[in-house]
Amino acid sequence: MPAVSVSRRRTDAVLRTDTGRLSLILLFTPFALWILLLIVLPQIGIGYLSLQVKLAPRVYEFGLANYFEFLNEPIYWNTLLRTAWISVLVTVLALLVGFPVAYYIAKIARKRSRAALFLLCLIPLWVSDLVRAFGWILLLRETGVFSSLLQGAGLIGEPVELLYNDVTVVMGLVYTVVLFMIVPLVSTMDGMDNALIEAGYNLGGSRFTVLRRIVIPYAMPGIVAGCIIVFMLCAGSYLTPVLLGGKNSMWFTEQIYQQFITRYNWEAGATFGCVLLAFTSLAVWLGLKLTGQNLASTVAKD
Amino acid sequence: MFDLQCDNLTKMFGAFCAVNDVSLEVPSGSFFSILGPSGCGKTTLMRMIAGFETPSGGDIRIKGQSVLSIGPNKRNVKMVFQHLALFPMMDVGENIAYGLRCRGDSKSEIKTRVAAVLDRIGLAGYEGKRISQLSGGQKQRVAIARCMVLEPDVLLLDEPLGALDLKLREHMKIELKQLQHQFNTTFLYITHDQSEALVMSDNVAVMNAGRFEQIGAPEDLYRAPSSAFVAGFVGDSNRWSGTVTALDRDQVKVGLDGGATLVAPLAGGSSGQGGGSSNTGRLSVGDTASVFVRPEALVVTPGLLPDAPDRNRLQGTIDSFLFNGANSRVLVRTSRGELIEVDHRLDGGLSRESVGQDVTLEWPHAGGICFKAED
Amino acid sequence: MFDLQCDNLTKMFGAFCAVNDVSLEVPSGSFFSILGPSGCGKTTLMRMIAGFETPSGGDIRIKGQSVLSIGPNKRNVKMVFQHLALFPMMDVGENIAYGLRCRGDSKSEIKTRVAAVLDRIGLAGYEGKRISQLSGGQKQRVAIARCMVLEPDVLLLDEPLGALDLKLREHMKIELKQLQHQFNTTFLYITHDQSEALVMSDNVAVMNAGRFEQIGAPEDLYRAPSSAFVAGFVGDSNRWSGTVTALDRDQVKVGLDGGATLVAPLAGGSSGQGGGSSNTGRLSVGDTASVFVRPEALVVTPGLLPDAPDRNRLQGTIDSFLFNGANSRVLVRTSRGELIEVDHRLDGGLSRESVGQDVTLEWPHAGGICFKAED
Amino acid sequence: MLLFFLYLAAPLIVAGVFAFNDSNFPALPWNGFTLKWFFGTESPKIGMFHDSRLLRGIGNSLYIGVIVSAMAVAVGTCNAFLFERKQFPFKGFFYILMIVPLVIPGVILGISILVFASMIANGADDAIGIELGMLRPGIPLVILGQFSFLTTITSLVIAARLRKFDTTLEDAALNLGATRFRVLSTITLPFLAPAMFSAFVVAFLVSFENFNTTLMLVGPDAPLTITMYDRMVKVGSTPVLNAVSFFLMVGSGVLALLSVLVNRRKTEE
Amino acid sequence: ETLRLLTWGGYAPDEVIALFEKKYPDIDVEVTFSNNEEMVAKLRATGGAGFDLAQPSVSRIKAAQSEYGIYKPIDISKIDASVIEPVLMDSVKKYATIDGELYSFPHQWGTQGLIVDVSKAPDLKGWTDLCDPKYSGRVSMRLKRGVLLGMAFDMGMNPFDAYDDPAAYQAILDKLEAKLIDCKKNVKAYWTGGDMLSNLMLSGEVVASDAWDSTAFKLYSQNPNIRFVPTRTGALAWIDTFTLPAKGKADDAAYKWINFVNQPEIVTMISKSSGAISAVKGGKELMPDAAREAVNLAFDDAAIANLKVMPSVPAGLEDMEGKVLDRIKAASD
Ligand SMILES: Nc1ncnc2c1ncn2[C@@H]1O[C@H](COP(=O)(O)OP(=O)(O)OP(=O)(O)O)[C@@H](O)[C@H]1O
Ligand SMILES: Nc1ncnc2c1ncn2[C@@H]1O[C@H](COP(=O)(O)OP(=O)(O)OP(=O)(O)O)[C@@H](O)[C@H]1O
Ligand SMILES: [Mg+2]
Ligand SMILES: [Mg+2]
Repeated sequence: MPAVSVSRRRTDAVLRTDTGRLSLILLFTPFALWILLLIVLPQIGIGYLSLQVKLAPRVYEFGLANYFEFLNEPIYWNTLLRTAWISVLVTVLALLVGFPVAYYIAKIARKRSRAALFLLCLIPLWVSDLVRAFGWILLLRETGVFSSLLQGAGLIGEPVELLYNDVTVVMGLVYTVVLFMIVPLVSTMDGMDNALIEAGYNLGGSRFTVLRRIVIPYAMPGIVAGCIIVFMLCAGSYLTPVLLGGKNSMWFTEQIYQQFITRYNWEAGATFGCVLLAFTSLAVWLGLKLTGQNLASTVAKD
Repeated sequence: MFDLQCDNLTKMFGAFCAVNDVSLEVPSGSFFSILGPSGCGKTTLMRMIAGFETPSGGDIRIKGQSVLSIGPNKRNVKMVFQHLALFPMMDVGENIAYGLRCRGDSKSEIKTRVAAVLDRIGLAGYEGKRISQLSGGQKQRVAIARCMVLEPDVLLLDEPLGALDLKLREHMKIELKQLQHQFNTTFLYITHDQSEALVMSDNVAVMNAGRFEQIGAPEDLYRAPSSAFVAGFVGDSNRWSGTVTALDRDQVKVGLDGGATLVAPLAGGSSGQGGGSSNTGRLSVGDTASVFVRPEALVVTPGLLPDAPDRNRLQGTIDSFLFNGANSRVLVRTSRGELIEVDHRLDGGLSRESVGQDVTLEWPHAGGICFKAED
Repeated sequence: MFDLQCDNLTKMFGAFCAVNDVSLEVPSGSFFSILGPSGCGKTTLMRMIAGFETPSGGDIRIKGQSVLSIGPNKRNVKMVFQHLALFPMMDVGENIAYGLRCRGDSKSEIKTRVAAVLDRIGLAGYEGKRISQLSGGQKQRVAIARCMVLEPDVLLLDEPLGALDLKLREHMKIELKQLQHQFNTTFLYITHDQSEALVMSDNVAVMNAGRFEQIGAPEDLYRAPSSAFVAGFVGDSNRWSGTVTALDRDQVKVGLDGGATLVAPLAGGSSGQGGGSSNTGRLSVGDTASVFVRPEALVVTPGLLPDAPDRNRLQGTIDSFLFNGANSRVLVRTSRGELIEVDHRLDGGLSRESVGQDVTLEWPHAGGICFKAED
Repeated sequence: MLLFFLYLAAPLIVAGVFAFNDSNFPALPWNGFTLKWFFGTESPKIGMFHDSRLLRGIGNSLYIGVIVSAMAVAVGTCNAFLFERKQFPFKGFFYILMIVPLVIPGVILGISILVFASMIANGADDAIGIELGMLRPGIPLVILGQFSFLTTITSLVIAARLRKFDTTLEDAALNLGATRFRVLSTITLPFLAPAMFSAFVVAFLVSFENFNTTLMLVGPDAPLTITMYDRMVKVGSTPVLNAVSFFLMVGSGVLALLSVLVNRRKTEE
Repeated sequence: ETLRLLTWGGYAPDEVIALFEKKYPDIDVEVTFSNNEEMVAKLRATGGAGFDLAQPSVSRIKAAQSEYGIYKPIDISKIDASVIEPVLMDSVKKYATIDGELYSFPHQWGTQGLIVDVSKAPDLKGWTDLCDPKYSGRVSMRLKRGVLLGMAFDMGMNPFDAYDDPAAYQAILDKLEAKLIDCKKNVKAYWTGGDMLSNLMLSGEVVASDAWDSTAFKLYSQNPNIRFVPTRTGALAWIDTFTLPAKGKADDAAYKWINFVNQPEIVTMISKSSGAISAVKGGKELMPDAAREAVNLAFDDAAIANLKVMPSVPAGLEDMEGKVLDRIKAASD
């Protein structure tokens, strides 16, 4: 009798873990297919392509020459640095703009209006990058709305060109990415108990102290998540810098696009892609290390 | 000398009056509680005192000085929040040092002060612990220490025990009272748990719907509630409603539906001395009135006894026993179907076997109290 | 006839033993509680009975049949979860009908059954209400109705009152007991609140660290705890530790540090009859032992009385009063600095003015109980 | 705040307003109000509702958006269950892998998929002579490309909701006699429904306006953004583009509003 | 059956498609707009699949075909070649014959030169004039091969001669790089799309730019002051052709399309929307009136004689040019 019950229990246990394993496999398969076929292998693919060196038409050799080429050509890495530097600048600006807005939405606005404000913040998301850039062009060009308004108001005598320079690019980028800063910020700060802030004041903290010692440290995961996303979006953006950029503006993705499309140089394009990926990963990793956060806990927070 | 005074304090949220013309005075070094049901305005009152809300009317004075124009970070009242609001990103030491840093104390001074206060709350050497590593009771103490290290004039506590579990809550009640003795600071304590308020306080204000119903020592509230609300809210009570059939000085005769008649002193009579708004008014014959009687004032006698002139008597049967150690109760079902709770002394003559037995409930006239029914 | 039996049930989580060799028998129609501190394994035990966890050893029988090989959705035990787990996306009627639908009852039958059970819990006509529109107590009742409509052999309740507020909890205690009477179903109730367990149950098992310490009727646990843990956990107790100086049949003499000597009966003697694992063993002279005395067994007499042969006496001064209506306590500080809680009857002779006064605590030898100290 | 919202809205308002400018160029001066850019039938003022190419672009975008969102929600739901409910080795590592697509620049995603697909297609062509048209630039590839990063978004959204799910609800349903499948279909999925819906909406919006990834993968059937880009850069823009923008703004505004309403109703419960 | 056309914006106007579909009800026409580079890139990505008819310039046939094998030979017998202007046909034959097989067929031609608002810059006649400080901040260019070639001719060099000698070509490029970087301060913005150029010119923000003549002719109809200037060294001429992608599936439909668009009335429609001149005999006369006027205004006989037809670009040059262009763009002014 005990033997029977023991063996029955064992089969029961096996059954249970078997169904558990089956469901695990069923759930894991789509994930694995997705990650493997659409992310990992393609990345390896361009990694491989970037190592193909073209010797003559239809003759290739395996090697690092594409990377040397990249290193030897200051334009390329200058473009990369420039892209990185503007991306950082945009990230910082987006944080500066986004933080007060997020704070307002999460902490100051009343419960009722919060959803509406949040929705308003999402306005730019409603239309594509293209339309937004298009709007900026109409707004900022020398004969555009803004310039005309200023003239009409008598503030300036001559039409001014507000388009086609780096400031425009930065502003346009901030515009496109700021809400990706706001969303994680709002969601972390939403989880913050108002009592923490009040306690900060109650114990004698000034506005600044409360902000620096309580609000910011608390919002850190959100800040980091926002910064990562924003930085990546900037570094990977194409339309805004191309459409709003001035005559000096080179953007790394534009460079990649050109290698692929105008120069038919897939090998170089793939190399650039790898470099950009490595570079941005490095930047993100550095950011995480510096702030002591990790990817899973920040980006996936909400 | 009063550490804290509120004069006719009022707070409106739009048309809704959350705190309505409240006045209180808290003597130095005393433990003052505000007791009231959820949503009655306790937190709003406390937030006004701390400076997070601006009163719509009235004045708040700390050590005699009006503080209405002083910002929340400048007032020398510190607050222990309901969920404590310890800063999760700082360790215990930093939490306690926070206020000192804001004040601009020197590093070495902060260090000694933090160590001293931790010692005092029995957590010496805990500076480096993270908040999440503390138990509920320890967090509680850190939250108090964080305020006390700043030597406030008044410490405000907003239901600080609400989040703790039962046994710990019992324990912390006594500990809080002792901490107050130790620091000798004025405590203003908010709770909706009457036993907390009664056990710890020197004075209790019972609040209802934005108003103070009564302010007094715990014993006074319990023995001489000045309103039906206080009688029902503070301590357990059995309650009967009926019609006034006769008035004799402060004694009221109330006729119940079933025909029985109860006699009870009118609240606010010679013994009542609550300072709040007594809404009993004057009773007259024919009014509806409620009689409250505490379970411990009732005596259960086996058998059906006839009415007696010097005491109230009601007949019923024993419905069940609620055994709870020293707090055991007998439930008696009266002939009119009500369930009456009676204190059951362990040494009493009733036992489980008595269920269903006919009994008579009796209590002296003075054992109850009568209020005009609100309508 | 037993509706539920557990035989030597054990549950290991890795190397950690959450439930350790637990046996219990619940007679049909009775109210059985498991009382224990947080984390002692109560929920784990209940989840095994419901079928959500597989026991590591032992057997579970419902109406005499082992159910180990039956899935959780096939066992006829229903469970009321700690936070009720009402389905928020369904209304009251759908919640109650859920189990009936799973069973495949016909539409019309479901309708009548739902209406009937709602009527029984006093919520007739509530079918269409959303869960969020219900009050705490109403949710409670719906959760019970949802199970009862399936006519389970046993209803499991996992701290169902934990989420309610104080006043409501008091009220629901009585209501739950009455619902059990009404449905006449076997209830297995989990709680860490001793007053809930004592008030409602026919039998209580006290659980600690995965084991049952004692099983018995509430009065038995209170009057004759079989272990120091039970004595400390069920009801309030004062506790002294000392060394056994003499043994006389079931009477033990314990010498305290300060020099005083207490006499108390040894637990598990003639009166003790708990079924759990009594860990007192046999005491011998020189062992360390603890004496437990309930606050209501103590009497405070003014003045310093000499030792007496027929009773225990300790000298001290009155430290403070904890006023709490009928549950008021006097704290007496003994010469050795301990704080002793004594029941303070309202009609006793002591008052606030007595603080600081010298008093003597006394209680009959039989008023305490002695356990071998665990080490 | 007001300034900020003005900043947010300005380019959109301008883009919208010029849709009503009676001029061949989307620029000042203002030549008067017209609806021709919506309904016009005569060249050069062909309104968007009569511009077959734009309409086809919208159609393609809708088609791609619906398919891709449905796929992403389906796989996202699986992922949510996988990471919230299951224990398996290297879970942390796989979790990071799941998030990674979010931090790969869209252009690179597009390129890598293009390259990889061409490699396979060329390989298949060379080896066995089968032309795998699916792997050539075109709608299937655009769908795959967008799917690759949208799935991360939907997974995160749905997982967040699943994390809030009280598993005792499932226990309770089981306890009441439901089978596992029934529990899933009557308790868990209804609970997840609002999140799945918002994930769908978000995925749809992002897909609809995606440019970077799509640019690399697009074939003859271009979605709207690419059509508009071509129009702008290669043909020359007319206010018809503003009209489309205006139309999109209204459309996605309505969609966003709808999703908020659905969520609000759900959270109110 | 579907005819998937990979072509330039304006080469397949909707009205023409409608007419074609009316004539051949069983053929659906799908159009993808593109440009030279993208056409090659797309076809490369697909290995020559995905489209049935492409329209790269004749200069983009040889290198792309030898490198990637993306086209298939054209069967000239299926086309009525007699309607084509023989000069153009010969050019195409010259540049697009590989291993004896002809790979493309002429369709439209045009030139690249300068577009000038003559009311504001009446004396701007050559590429190097764009660098005249007089027009500082008032000119634009497209940073592509065209401006390199034009500048080279204007600076007295012949880049076409150096096509087969990378070293010599590099030398030319180095000089061009210096010149264009120096010229950069004059440039308001490098235009990237026809739309951007039109807006710049029409709004008057820019008074001159390099451009395709077709754009200029279109703008002329908006503002008669905006004229095409073939430049003193001669406009660069290009010929857009029809080619069959290697894996195209609807060759018959493609031939039908080619023959269809060479009908005179269709030629006019296409010229109207593209602004370019058809390769059929008398293509200029078939231009819509306004454009014909602009063409006649721009080209006198000398200008036509002075045309520089762009030859096939050898593999590898693209890279060299690309880097120079990148450097110019990256340089600060
Ligand atoms: N900012 C506010 N705006 C509008 N009404 C408010 C606001 N704050 C509080 N109230 C209302 O004022 C009343 C009193 O709230 P308060 O928080 O003071 O109650 P409380 O006594 O502290 O209750 P609890 O015991 O539940 O904490 C409530 O009805 C509440 O809804
Ligand atoms: N799945 C599990 N894996 C590992 N340990 C577990 C698991 N479930 C419970 N435990 C452990 O078993 C012990 C008993 O848990 P259980 O939930 O039964 O306690 P409990 O008595 O119900 O406590 P409470 O009153 O707090 O609900 C705890 O120490 C807990 O940490
Ligand atoms: Mg409150
Ligand atoms: Mg539990």
